[in-house]
Amino acid sequence: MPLLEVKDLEVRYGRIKAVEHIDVAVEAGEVVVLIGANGAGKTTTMRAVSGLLAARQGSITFKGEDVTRLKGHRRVAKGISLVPEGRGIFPGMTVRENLEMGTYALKGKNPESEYDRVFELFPRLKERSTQLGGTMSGGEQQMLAIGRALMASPEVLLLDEPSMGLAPQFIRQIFSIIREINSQGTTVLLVEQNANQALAIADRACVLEAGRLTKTGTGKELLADNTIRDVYLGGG
Amino acid sequence: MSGEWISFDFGALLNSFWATTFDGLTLGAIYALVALGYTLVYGVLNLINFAHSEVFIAGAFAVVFFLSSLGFGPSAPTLPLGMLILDLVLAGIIAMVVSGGTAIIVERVAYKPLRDRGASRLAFLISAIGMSFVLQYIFFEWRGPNAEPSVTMFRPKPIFEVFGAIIDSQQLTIVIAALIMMVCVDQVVRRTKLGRGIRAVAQDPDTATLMGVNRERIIVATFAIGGFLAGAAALFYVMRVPAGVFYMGGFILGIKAFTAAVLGGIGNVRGALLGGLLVGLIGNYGATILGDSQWTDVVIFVVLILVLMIRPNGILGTNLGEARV
Amino acid sequence: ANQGSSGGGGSEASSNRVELPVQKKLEVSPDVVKAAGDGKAKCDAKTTIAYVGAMTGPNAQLGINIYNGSQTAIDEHNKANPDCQVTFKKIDTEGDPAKATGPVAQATKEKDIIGVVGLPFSGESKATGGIFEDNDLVHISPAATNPDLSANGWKTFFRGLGNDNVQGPALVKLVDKLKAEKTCLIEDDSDYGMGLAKVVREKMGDKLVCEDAVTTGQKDFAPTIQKIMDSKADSVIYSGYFAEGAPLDNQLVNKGFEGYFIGPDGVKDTAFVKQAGDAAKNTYYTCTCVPGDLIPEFADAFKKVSGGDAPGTYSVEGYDTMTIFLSGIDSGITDRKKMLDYVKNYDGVGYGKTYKWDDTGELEDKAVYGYKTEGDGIVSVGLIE
Amino acid sequence: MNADANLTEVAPERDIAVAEGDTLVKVKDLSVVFGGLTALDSVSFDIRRGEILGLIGPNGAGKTTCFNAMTGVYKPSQGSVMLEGHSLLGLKKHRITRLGLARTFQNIRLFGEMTALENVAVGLDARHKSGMISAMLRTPRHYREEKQIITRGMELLEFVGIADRALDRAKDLPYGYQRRLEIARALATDPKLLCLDEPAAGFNPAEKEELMELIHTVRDEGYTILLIEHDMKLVMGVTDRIVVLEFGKKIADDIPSAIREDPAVIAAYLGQEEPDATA
Amino acid sequence: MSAHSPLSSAGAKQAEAAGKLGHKRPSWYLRLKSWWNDRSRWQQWLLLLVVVILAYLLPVINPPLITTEPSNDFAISCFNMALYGLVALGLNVVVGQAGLLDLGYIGFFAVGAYTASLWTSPDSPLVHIPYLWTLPLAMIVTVVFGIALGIPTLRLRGDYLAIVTLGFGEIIRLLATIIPVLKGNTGFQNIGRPPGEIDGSPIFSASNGLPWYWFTVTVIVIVMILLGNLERSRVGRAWFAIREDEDAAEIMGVPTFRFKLAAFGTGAALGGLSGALLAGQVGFVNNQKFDVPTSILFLAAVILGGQGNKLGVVIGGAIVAYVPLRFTALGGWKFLIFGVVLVLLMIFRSQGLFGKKPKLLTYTARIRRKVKHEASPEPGDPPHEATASATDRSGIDENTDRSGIDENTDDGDEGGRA
Ligand SMILES: Nc1ncnc2c1ncn2[C@@H]1O[C@H](COP(=O)(O)OP(=O)(O)OP(=O)(O)O)[C@@H](O)[C@H]1O
Ligand SMILES: Nc1ncnc2c1ncn2[C@@H]1O[C@H](COP(=O)(O)OP(=O)(O)OP(=O)(O)O)[C@@H](O)[C@H]1O
Ligand SMILES: [Mg+2]
Ligand SMILES: [Mg+2]
Repeated sequence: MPLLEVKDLEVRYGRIKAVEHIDVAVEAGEVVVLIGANGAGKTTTMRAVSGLLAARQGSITFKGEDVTRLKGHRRVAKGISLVPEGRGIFPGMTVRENLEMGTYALKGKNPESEYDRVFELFPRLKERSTQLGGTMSGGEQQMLAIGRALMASPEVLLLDEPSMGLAPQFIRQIFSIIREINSQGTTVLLVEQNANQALAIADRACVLEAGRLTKTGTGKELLADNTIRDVYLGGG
Repeated sequence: MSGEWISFDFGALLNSFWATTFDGLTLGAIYALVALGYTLVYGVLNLINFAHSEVFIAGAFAVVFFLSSLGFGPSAPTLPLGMLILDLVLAGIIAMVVSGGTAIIVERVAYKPLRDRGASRLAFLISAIGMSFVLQYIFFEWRGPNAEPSVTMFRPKPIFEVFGAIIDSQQLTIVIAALIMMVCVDQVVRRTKLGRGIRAVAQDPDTATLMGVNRERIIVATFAIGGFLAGAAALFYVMRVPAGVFYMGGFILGIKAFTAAVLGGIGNVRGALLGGLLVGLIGNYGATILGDSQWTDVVIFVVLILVLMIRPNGILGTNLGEARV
Repeated sequence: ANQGSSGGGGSEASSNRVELPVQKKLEVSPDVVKAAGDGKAKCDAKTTIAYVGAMTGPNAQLGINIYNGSQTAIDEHNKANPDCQVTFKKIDTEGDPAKATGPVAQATKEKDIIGVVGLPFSGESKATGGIFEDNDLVHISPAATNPDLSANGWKTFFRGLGNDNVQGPALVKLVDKLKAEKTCLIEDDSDYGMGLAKVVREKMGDKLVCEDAVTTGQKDFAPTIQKIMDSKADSVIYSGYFAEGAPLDNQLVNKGFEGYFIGPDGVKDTAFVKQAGDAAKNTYYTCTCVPGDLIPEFADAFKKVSGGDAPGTYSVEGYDTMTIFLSGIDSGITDRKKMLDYVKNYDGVGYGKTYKWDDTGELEDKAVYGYKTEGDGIVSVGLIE
Repeated sequence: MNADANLTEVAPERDIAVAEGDTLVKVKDLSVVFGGLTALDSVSFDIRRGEILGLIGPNGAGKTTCFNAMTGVYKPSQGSVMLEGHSLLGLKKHRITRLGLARTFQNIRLFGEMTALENVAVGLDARHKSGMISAMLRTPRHYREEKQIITRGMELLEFVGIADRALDRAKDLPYGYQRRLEIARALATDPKLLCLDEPAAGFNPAEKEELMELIHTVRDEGYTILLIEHDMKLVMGVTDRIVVLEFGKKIADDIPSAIREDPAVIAAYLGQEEPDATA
Repeated sequence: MSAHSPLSSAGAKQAEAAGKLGHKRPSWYLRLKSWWNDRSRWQQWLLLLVVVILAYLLPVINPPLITTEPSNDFAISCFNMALYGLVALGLNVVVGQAGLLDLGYIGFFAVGAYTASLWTSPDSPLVHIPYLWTLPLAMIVTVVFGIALGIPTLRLRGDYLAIVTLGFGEIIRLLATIIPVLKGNTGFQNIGRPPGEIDGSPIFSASNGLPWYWFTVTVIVIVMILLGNLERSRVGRAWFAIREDEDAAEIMGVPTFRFKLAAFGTGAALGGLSGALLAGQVGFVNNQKFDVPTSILFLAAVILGGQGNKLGVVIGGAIVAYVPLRFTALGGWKFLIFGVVLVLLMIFRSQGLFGKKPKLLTYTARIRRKVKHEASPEPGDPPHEATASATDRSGIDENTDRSGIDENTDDGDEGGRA
């Protein structure tokens, strides 16, 4: 049984249908990648899975439990954590307080070791631990957002374009971090425009087009797919 | 008044400086408690809870009803101190419950449905104003235009003298109790999980949800805390201003409290405290220097404008808007 | 007038306070004109007298006192005169000058209305006096006290009570009677309060040791109280309404003030006593109104209309002014012009005073009564002048 | 000003005091300090008229800060920014825009409730003169300007390729369209220098390709461009010259091919080239 | 507030509501709108003319049920409604168009009323001028006040501005009490009126609401035309942009401060004009009623009508004035009911009754033609086309409704000159 399963999902904004008939299954320990052009509905799907948007139709199950009607904050407590598009940094909190928010759902404890782990991954955050989140540079905010999600040690980590706005060197680092946390047992659902690198680490991948799922396969399969190459991999 | 309509008499202030100061602080403590309610709700929802003044006056009505049902009346009762304190604490608790309840009702009726529909900020403001009207005129229809008969809890007794000014038992009770409450709230917001939740929801409601913050519960809790503080303020208000409980009583005090919150930097808990005390002081000083109580509000608003010109986000407020482009 | 003997000499200590004795009885003149008339009146059933003034809003209580008084008169009249059933119409202004023109224009437009009881407040009277004038509709205000009102040259304006120029000196006289030496004058921001204060200030002379002004709606008076206490005054004249007067008196006494608190008719309301609580014990009042509760037959009839409430401030005036119109109708008047003439030339005794007007519409009888707090009520201490 | 016949109006005749290839903007010793942090440390570079200058550097190097200091959002603690020899320091933001410096935002900041065309109109208005009276009484100038908005506004939208959604609310547009609209709106102000802050963020490679073309076309129209971007393929493919920042300091300033080989830049920013698949 | 709401048990229904509700029209509105759009130009003009004539005739027709009599003279009530409409129109410039929250608009209204009083009432020591001159004078004076308030405070954002304006309104009211020449509660009597007599009695009298009403409606029509012109111009666009994102507007070359000041001044001028009109009609001005609750009522009028829509806010103003006049007998209940209505309205129609986005370009018809003409995809178009826009996928096409570009010229401001 998949750890996280999305079945026949449909989400609307008002009367506008953003996605429909989305089926994604993520097995425990996998890295699954969603790719698709702008406006294809990737973010919408992620937000629906994490409970920020309501499913109009379809179901979302996590560890066999139907969470479709569960509120967002309850899903976090169950172990689903999203790094949102646009980062979602609390602008008026310091870097450290932002990280601390990552542990909000954890009952009581506030493990120093988690901070160490994050600071080790992102030394810049340690340097700036008292700077206000809102004044960090674009890339720094992205680090903070990922670091914050890691603080919660989620079972499934949803990442919405984590490489956006990062310097090339850093993008590579992010992908190795993703692999690392995955190898430590965290399941990852990833949305990426950087399809080359994403597909390289993906166990499986799905292609979204205009709100519908058009292709699924292993990372390798899609990497080799010609049409995919043309559009998402930049012919490279 | 006759003659010159404006004249400055600093001598008058010097003569009674300390007495004016202590009194301003007492009044300011009440403003600060109410201002906290504005600031907390503003902090979490970014909106002026216009109905907060009615939340406050609801508590004041509760205090009056409860105390008069206990037999408190126009003259100070002759109760043993312990009994008196017990009665007052009970009255305070009831006021807090009533105000807190009213606050939650306001939230559920006037804000929650709008939030669910993603209404604009102005819509919230108008809805709050509507709710404020509703509550005011419920009180009006129920109790009429006149203030409630006064209940006297105790006659203020001089306790000690500072710089020639007498500080009485009433002032002392109000200031100490109010300060304790404000410190508690400050600590709650700064140190507890609830406080972190409040700040998170304030800054980014969606991301707060992603952190596992139950936004609805945080909002209700914030309104409730604001309500509790307003209830406490109501007890002190009735203590100090016995014939001040009537349907518009909240509105009049509410504007000052709100001014206090803005002066201190709305959204900032310590700012509300500072702003409250300042508004109390400024009003008293201004009225004394200018010779008429009629100047009180003019002076308060002029100072507000001047302060905001120098610090556009209030004394302790920070500006996040321009942080990044 | 029945005055009490003065007590001891000291002024500050409450034990030495002068207590003016309570007036127990009000002599009602045998000639008093009552609404019932002779019972043989005949008139058109459409004949209407209107009350125009506050019925709702924050100032409604005064209006209610008045139109209940008028209603008492109408009921009495219509019961006694089966062939003359006068219609009584109530039109609400909320006591607000900006809102009053609509209702008044409406009243003047309805031709059946040949006389108006109202308007109670000076502001709205100022705003609308011209409309009455343009339409030859006579109106008798049972409560507006601003002296300027009669200086407009309006021929249709009459006042059923003494104006501030009458009450102001009475306040000063009351201070004298109470043997107070140092007085603080506190005024509010109303036309009424400021007008009265002006008169008091002129008459008071050296006794005036401090002054302050407060605003409508104010409930906390710390700076004012500080000022009064600093001045060591033994009496305070509060020139305004009870809504601010009550908390002021209460806070004053809480701060240890032991002198008199003296207010005009705007303060004289049982609500003042309730709100000021024990503090109200120090309070004396002046009023150009007649103590209606000392007239048992009126008080009883009034209670039937009001649902049990005793006559309040200006209830008697409401009755008396209505009675004047009713007697005019009974005498066969059917139009406005004649009614205007009738009122202009009227000379009759009412429950409390004689109604006869000078050219400007001011009453010639300038009776002012003194009152004081007793228990949780207000009782008359008799005529002051 | 340029050859392309049917798009002549996109880059209208403007008086630019400097000739092609000469220094249009001079950034000299620019420093910005936040509290104790020196986000920009004595950075100097020139932008020549007609070129596409890339501004790259690791995250937090100070690129956006440099933009902000140039466009008047932040007050530099030291240094100067000269446009055509005139200092921009201390000028109000809208003045700087009118003088010829336009920008897009790292996080899209469109007027969401306005249509795409209206968004562009706001940009065009920067060059318009009609005020209250003229608008209220509808003077000929008002009509002239309004007509211009329609023709030129539509041309700009067409130019960036989103004319088909000209009448849709900006916030309803797909992400890519919004990015393009930002460029159109900035172009509408008739900039002498167009500053683009990570215009390709969130684009997939195919979309980046198109954007690259667009940037080229904009330049060919006669605009000068300053570009911040992390996508090396795009930067290398489109820029004429690149300035590299690290920790607020300039560490390199050269043509792309030289930058690619610069060891300091590789260490600070690019990292070791390696095949993606094995990352 | 974020447009998204977190998930609740309401589930799908809520998602439906999220974000877009403000722009969902009830079907009557849609139907009316499309019906209107289907009329030809001259039909629209004719209909507008009929509506305007009906508006003028309203007090003469004095429709039963709608009338405020016998409590209030209907013509005077109509004048009050029109006056509130004018006030709302002015406040709408500040709040609805430029997005500046002004809780002290009553202050300008008061300044206007006092200007008229000071220069016409015999109670004032100043030189007296004919009443009609006080109207432009009141506008000038209030603009000066507006600018004097605006210069130091317009740097403030959102609610800080709101409280400062509220303070300003209160200061004006209190100074009217304190400064002796303003005569506090005593007030000014016999304020001037426009000239003209019939049979020896003045046309414009306090008791005759009709001429006042016609006069005010005429003012409203003129103001609406002028404001409509402003709206579809650089100024209107600048205001809207400021409301949307002030920083971005500034960086796009909009001198935001100047335009905010312009909005403030325009609003102030109209507030002053309304105040002077009130002073003239009542003939008496004192310090009452220039209070915060009335100021808030003004704001409620704007939101109720639908900020941004000129005709809408005028109707909003009229409703706010009408309800208490019609239901005088209800006493305090009418405010209670009013409060309930406000809350319900914000819940179910937070854009107000007639909320819509204003049109910001002058040549509305021309653009549509142009866009239609050019929308045909070209060969070189990017593949965005393929990813399909949100609206393309949606079942119902709301685009035309939202675009803000319609053929009609609702206020009749264009055709006359174009
Ligand atoms: N709040 C909203 N209101 C209305 N429509 C929306 C909203 N958010 C997104 N959409 C529309 O829903 C569709 C899917 O958007 P979504 O953000 O999920 O795309 P995406 O695949 O994440 O694109 P990107 O690569 O740009 O992040 C788009 O057409 C978008 O215009
Ligand atoms: N208002 C501020 N207060 C404090 N520090 C700031 C402020 N603004 C920027 N900084 C810091 O200055 C540095 C430079 O930021 P800047 O935004 O210019 O980086 P950048 O080069 O644009 O990076 P990115 O590529 O990540 O967007 C960063 O370390 C950032 O944290
Ligand atoms: Mg996305
Ligand atoms: Mg940046």
